[in-house]
Amino acid sequence: MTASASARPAPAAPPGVLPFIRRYAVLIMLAVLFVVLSVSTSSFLTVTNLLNILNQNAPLAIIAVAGTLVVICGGFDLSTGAIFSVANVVAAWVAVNTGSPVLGLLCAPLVGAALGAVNGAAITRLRIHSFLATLASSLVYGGLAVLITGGFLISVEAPGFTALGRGGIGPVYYAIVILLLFALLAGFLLNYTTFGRYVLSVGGNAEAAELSGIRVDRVKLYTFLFSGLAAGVAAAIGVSRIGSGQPQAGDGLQLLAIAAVILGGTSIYGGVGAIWRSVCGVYLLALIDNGFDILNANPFFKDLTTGVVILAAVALSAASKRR
Amino acid sequence: MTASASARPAPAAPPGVLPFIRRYAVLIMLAVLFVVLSVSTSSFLTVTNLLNILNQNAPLAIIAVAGTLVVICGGFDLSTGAIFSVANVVAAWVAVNTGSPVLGLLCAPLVGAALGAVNGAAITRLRIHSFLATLASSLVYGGLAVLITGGFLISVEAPGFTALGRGGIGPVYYAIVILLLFALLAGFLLNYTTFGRYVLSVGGNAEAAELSGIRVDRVKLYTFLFSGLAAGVAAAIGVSRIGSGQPQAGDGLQLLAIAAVILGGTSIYGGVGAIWRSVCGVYLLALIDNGFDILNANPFFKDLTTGVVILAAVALSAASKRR
Amino acid sequence: ACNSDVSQVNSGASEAPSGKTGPVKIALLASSSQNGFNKAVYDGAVAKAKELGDVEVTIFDGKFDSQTQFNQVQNVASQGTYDGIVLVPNDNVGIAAAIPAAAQAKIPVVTTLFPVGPKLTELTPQVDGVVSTVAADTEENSKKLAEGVVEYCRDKDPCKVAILIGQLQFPFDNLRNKAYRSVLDPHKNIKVVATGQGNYDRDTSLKAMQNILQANPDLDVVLSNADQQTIGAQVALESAGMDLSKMYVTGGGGSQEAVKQVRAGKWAADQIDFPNSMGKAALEQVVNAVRGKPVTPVVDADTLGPVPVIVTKEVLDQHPGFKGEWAD
Amino acid sequence: MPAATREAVAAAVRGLSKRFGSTQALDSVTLSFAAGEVHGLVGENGAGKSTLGKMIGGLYHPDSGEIEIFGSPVRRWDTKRAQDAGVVVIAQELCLVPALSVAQNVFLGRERSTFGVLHPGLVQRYAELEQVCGFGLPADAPVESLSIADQQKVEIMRALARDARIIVMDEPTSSLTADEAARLHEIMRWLRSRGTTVIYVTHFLEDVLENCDRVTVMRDGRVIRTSETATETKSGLVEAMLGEPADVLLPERPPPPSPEADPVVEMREVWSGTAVRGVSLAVRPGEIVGLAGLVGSGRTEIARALFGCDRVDSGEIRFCGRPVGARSPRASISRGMAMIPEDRRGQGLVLLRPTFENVTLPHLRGFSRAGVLARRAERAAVKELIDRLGVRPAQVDGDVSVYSGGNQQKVLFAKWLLGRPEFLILDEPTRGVDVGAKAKIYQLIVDIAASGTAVLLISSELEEVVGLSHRVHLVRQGALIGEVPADTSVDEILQRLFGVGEESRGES
Ligand SMILES: Nc1ncnc2c1ncn2[C@@H]1O[C@H](COP(=O)(O)OP(=O)(O)OP(=O)(O)O)[C@@H](O)[C@H]1O
Ligand SMILES: Nc1ncnc2c1ncn2[C@@H]1O[C@H](COP(=O)(O)OP(=O)(O)OP(=O)(O)O)[C@@H](O)[C@H]1O
Ligand SMILES: O[C@@H]1[C@@H](O)[C@H](O)OC[C@H]1O
Ligand SMILES: [Mg+2]
Ligand SMILES: [Mg+2]
Repeated sequence: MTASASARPAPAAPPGVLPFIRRYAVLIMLAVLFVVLSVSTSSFLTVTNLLNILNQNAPLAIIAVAGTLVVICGGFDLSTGAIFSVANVVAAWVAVNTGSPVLGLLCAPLVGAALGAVNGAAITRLRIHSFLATLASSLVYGGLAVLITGGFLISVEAPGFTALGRGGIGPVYYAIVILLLFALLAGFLLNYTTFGRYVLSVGGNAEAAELSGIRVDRVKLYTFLFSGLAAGVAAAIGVSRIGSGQPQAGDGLQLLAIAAVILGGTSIYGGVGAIWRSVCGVYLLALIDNGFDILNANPFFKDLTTGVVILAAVALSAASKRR
Repeated sequence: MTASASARPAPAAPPGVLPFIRRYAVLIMLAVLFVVLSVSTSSFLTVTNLLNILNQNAPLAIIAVAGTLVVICGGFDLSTGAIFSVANVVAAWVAVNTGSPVLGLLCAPLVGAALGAVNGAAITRLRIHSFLATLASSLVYGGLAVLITGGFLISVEAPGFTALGRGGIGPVYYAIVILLLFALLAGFLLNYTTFGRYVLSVGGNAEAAELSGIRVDRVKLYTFLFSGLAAGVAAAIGVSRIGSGQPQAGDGLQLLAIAAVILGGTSIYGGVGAIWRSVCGVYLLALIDNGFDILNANPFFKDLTTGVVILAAVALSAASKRR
Repeated sequence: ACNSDVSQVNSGASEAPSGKTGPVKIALLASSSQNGFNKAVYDGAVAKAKELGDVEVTIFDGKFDSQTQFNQVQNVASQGTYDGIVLVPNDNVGIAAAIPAAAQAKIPVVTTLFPVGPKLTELTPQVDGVVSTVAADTEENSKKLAEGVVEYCRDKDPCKVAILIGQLQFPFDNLRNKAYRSVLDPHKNIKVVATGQGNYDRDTSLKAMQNILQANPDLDVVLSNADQQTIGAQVALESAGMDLSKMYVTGGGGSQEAVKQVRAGKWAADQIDFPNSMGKAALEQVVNAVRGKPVTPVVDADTLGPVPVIVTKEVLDQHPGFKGEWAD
Repeated sequence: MPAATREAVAAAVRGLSKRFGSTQALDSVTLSFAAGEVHGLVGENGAGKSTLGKMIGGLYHPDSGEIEIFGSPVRRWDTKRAQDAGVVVIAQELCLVPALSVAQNVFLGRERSTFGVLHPGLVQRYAELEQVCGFGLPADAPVESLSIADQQKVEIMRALARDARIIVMDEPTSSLTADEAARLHEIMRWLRSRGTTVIYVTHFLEDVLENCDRVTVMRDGRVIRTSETATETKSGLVEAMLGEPADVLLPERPPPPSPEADPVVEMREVWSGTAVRGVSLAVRPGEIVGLAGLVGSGRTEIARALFGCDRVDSGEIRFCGRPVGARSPRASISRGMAMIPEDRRGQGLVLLRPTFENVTLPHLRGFSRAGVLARRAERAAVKELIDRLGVRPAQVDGDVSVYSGGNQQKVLFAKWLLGRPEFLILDEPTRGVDVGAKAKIYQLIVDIAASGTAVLLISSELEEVVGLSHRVHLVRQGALIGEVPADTSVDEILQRLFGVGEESRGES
């Protein structure tokens, strides 16, 4: 019976350089890019620039953080961009029509969570794949956002409306603080709560989770709700920053967020992943953007470079992955 | 499109109405929409309009047809839009610089196939998931397209360049003929050749396929090559139709194509699916577009309607799926 | 409010001790770098920079995304590398929120094509930091374009019009559409039978026009706000066997192709933009602001070129040398 | 049903029916399970045992009929409610969360928490449970790194962790070795002593007779009879299962190959990864060579190295006297090798594809010209083969995903018999297969060898290995520790496998 106890140490991080590289590929790429930019130009490594990068991408990072839970749970949320759009126009509309900026901004997360819950309900009730379900719902939500505004944008003049997006605690923008809280919350949920355990198990093997008495549908629904909530929070920051709600505000965010999650190294098949990975993914993409801007590089090469960096990161993380 | 594919959809087909609905959901939705449009307006059910619809969406359908093989094989090609862009600017460039429209148009499929092969090689050599690999390569290819044109559009004056896109056999556009041939070819490949069988089995269980002596990597590579080829063929039609190559010509095509494939009912997990399904998926979306234009309906509602129709089709195909 | 803004701008400019004397670096924030119109703005700016000497222009890719551009303004403002900004805004309202950062860093901003701020039709700088607007009155010009349609339709009843608009969710397209309708709708004989979204894209417009023709084979007018769209529509119209010279087809933008088509009598009219000249004018203003020289708060873009804002074949015949300032 | 009325009834089903497409999996089943009994459930593959178990556990919903748990009828039954009511199922197909650790899997859904925040001390809790089970699995190893057998133990522990009052164990011993199965039986007795009801589905009739209080025989979705095991015999059970008397003896081995015949396949001092350490063996035409070892001893890895799935670090593999060059499953197949892997569903079958596609997959070149399939020939060949092997249902385009285990296994045999291999590796060929099918598979193996094919047989059922093989290699920790002749007693083999004394190297 002793012989049977031998566990195979396979994916559990055997020592060595390659496994380390494989595991921390996204972090390594981030560090490399950071160093390269720091030595290339003196404009990069300044407090303002770094705070700007963090701040500018905080809404995207917030969405990616929540999206990580969705992906780990085996899903895909293609509607976060559209939810962002709806939430930001609703926030602006409410702020304008009630005159209360606080009420307006509070509406965004609520609307986001509600639309996320609708996604979750559709996916679990109708038993349809989240990829297609959220693709469809993103069209519906996007349409809603346009209808709410009639195609125009809603400018908010109410004083204080922009405090959330533009203000901060000392030099640190609120957006960064919110992202930090959000990432900590999600990380805590994933690693220290039953909910997180269930997310991991539903994504890892939904049938096994079901067999263990876990309400698979409910867990999935919550991940989509959380993702919608995140999009709503991001929208609150975004709309407050810009000072106006517009129906196409969230266009394309969903793909960036998913790209960042997967670039970070969270498995597209679900079951494994980490919050910090997605945050790294977001800021890896952000550094490329920022680098192009401050290095005065030809923007024609930006997409190409981004593609190559992604490939490099992924290839690194797959380095010598042998059967 | 009728004969093109009779691959078994989802496992077994027990008799009864529900299974029938489930199995032919996309066809049923297509028929319903067709009837609704026919009775709503006399402009719909005319030979010209139907030919127009077929013609307009033929490039997308060609991409979706090949994409079906990729999805069945367990992959995802997010780069077809970018390949379309590269192929269409190369075709225009070659036509302008050699003065030969034929040579230009021939280049498009070749470039497409080559870029598709690069995708396939990257995915199989680097062992990275096709979702991320093609996301990255689409950025690279998109960047290439911009570099080739310098961001400008390349107008082709050469006489005859537009024949492929605008001409036809009698009233039937070449694009429709090409789509038909392409769908028949793909259906034939899938159902009547060893290659098709390998695609199905690799998508169904790559490990079992490998243990059965199938060169899994090669099969995957070929599906991506085929997908690239299709994007190139579509680009040849597109560039000829418009008479000019532009670097953003393919933007967004990849998502539409994948949406159509999955909307058609091909499993996102691979292993099952059919060509005709994807063609139906494309034309289901196309009918909505056409309907809005000829009914002069408020375009604000188009996305919303599209989303609802997708949801309905998918919900139908999942109808009462319960153990 | 406008007046006080202007005075602020002027005082701001004069406050700058005497202006910068050394080399000047300008950031040109294009709405997209991969777009012919923006390229023309850039080329114009570069040409002007050469002319002035000691000025360098860098283009930024706004990816047709308001958030991206917002970030770029912030980045430029915080880096201290650039002395001035020329903007082709994606989102004229939202971007206003980023401008104060530039103002704080004493980086003057010149906007082109569209004004910056909540009011779409107010060209006088609305936001602290914007020193000059190089643009035209979109609403006015759209009305002018539509008036040509009214003229053409005078003896036709019904006169069937299809509008091809970019995307109705873009504020300026919405403004254009409303302007068109405000001119067309009072005329009983004019029937707007279709409104298609062309998305500034040939292929999309080709599809939309084919579909529209299906329901309305006897179309008289295609009122399009963008040349790219009209080119696509033209393919559909011609392959449906329609004679454009008998119809009234418009474009917008003043591209080389548009000018050619109007000269050929295929398109009846085009609303002209002068992106290259706009780039030149914008660069001139921004360099003036940097150097501490007087700045013109509003440069009417319609006056920058040799032709009036709405051109027809007759108008162009009087300007045989005019080719259009951009290629798509 | 005297027993059921005498004691408290833990679970009862009445008129339970379930249909899958055209298959009537359960046909009006009425049955009750007494509190604190170990109740055997036997029947052919496809008899409906798992379906019944899954329904009791809330995984399937009945078409009609009702389920009663501790006297109250259940409505809106699902796994969560079932577990809350104390009903747990160990499913037949391994079903664990790969990336989670052993302990996390064991307590999945039963985590201790305050407001959803997990308590520490999972390892402590695990250690307590491990005291009872004695399986010796490390708490924090990810489950995906465990062998199938070890994963099965995790499944068992998971059920025990739920303090269930009714446990359905669906073939829990199918990949355990005899001693591990014995350990599980001990656990069952301990459970019974605590008043837990165990519903024990298995194809090992001896185990039923030894460990169950009562046994129910099922056939074609119906209950044939329920009786006290004391009154049953193995042959009586077999007859009830199959509906006819049947021979459950091992078939006659084919004659041994002549000793001077050249081996078809040979391994010389092969090392591969950490699991195969200096293995040398040879198999001659018509010979059945067995590999006996404890679970995790490396038998599967030896087979994989041989078949070209895993890299060989050193040593030599020879086929028909010549060293083989390129090694891959594909190359092996083209040389005339074949392997039926231990994980039927994971590595053997493409479940989404119909029977004939699975069977012809490796041989498509023979059924095509210029890449175009000759579908008629293909179907005809498959038809002939599945008829010969008795695959049920005998449809060339049957849906293998819902076939019973035995029939899935037959499809895999068909897949390789179609190619007439010169060398066939069988890794656990009868796992989860019913007695009737088992007998047929034994006969198949013997026939294959008799036709001149060399066979390497791996099985955790030692009776099977010693009863069918001409020679048996003993495997321990990746090395061959000796060779024993046919019909060596199981006890002796076990002694040697566990033996601590130095063994002489197995020569071959
Ligand atoms: N999900 C399903 N879909 C379709 N048919 C099914 C499904 N599950 C089981 N069946 C069919 O129902 C019948 C009973 O299957 P079940 O798994 O209960 O048999 P079993 O007695 O457990 O067999 P085994 O001993 O092989 O495990 C079989 O014919 C099987 O093919
Ligand atoms: N992927 C792997 N990574 C590391 N070690 C492994 C791996 N696979 C197997 N091993 C090791 O190889 C040894 C043999 O495992 P294997 O599964 O071949 O045993 P077996 O005798 O076939 O038993 P089983 O009945 O489980 O099939 C085990 O000790 C295991 O630790
Ligand atoms: O190309 C476009 C032009 O046609 C339109 O009129 O204004 C915006 C430009 O980007
Ligand atoms: Mg079973
Ligand atoms: Mg094994």
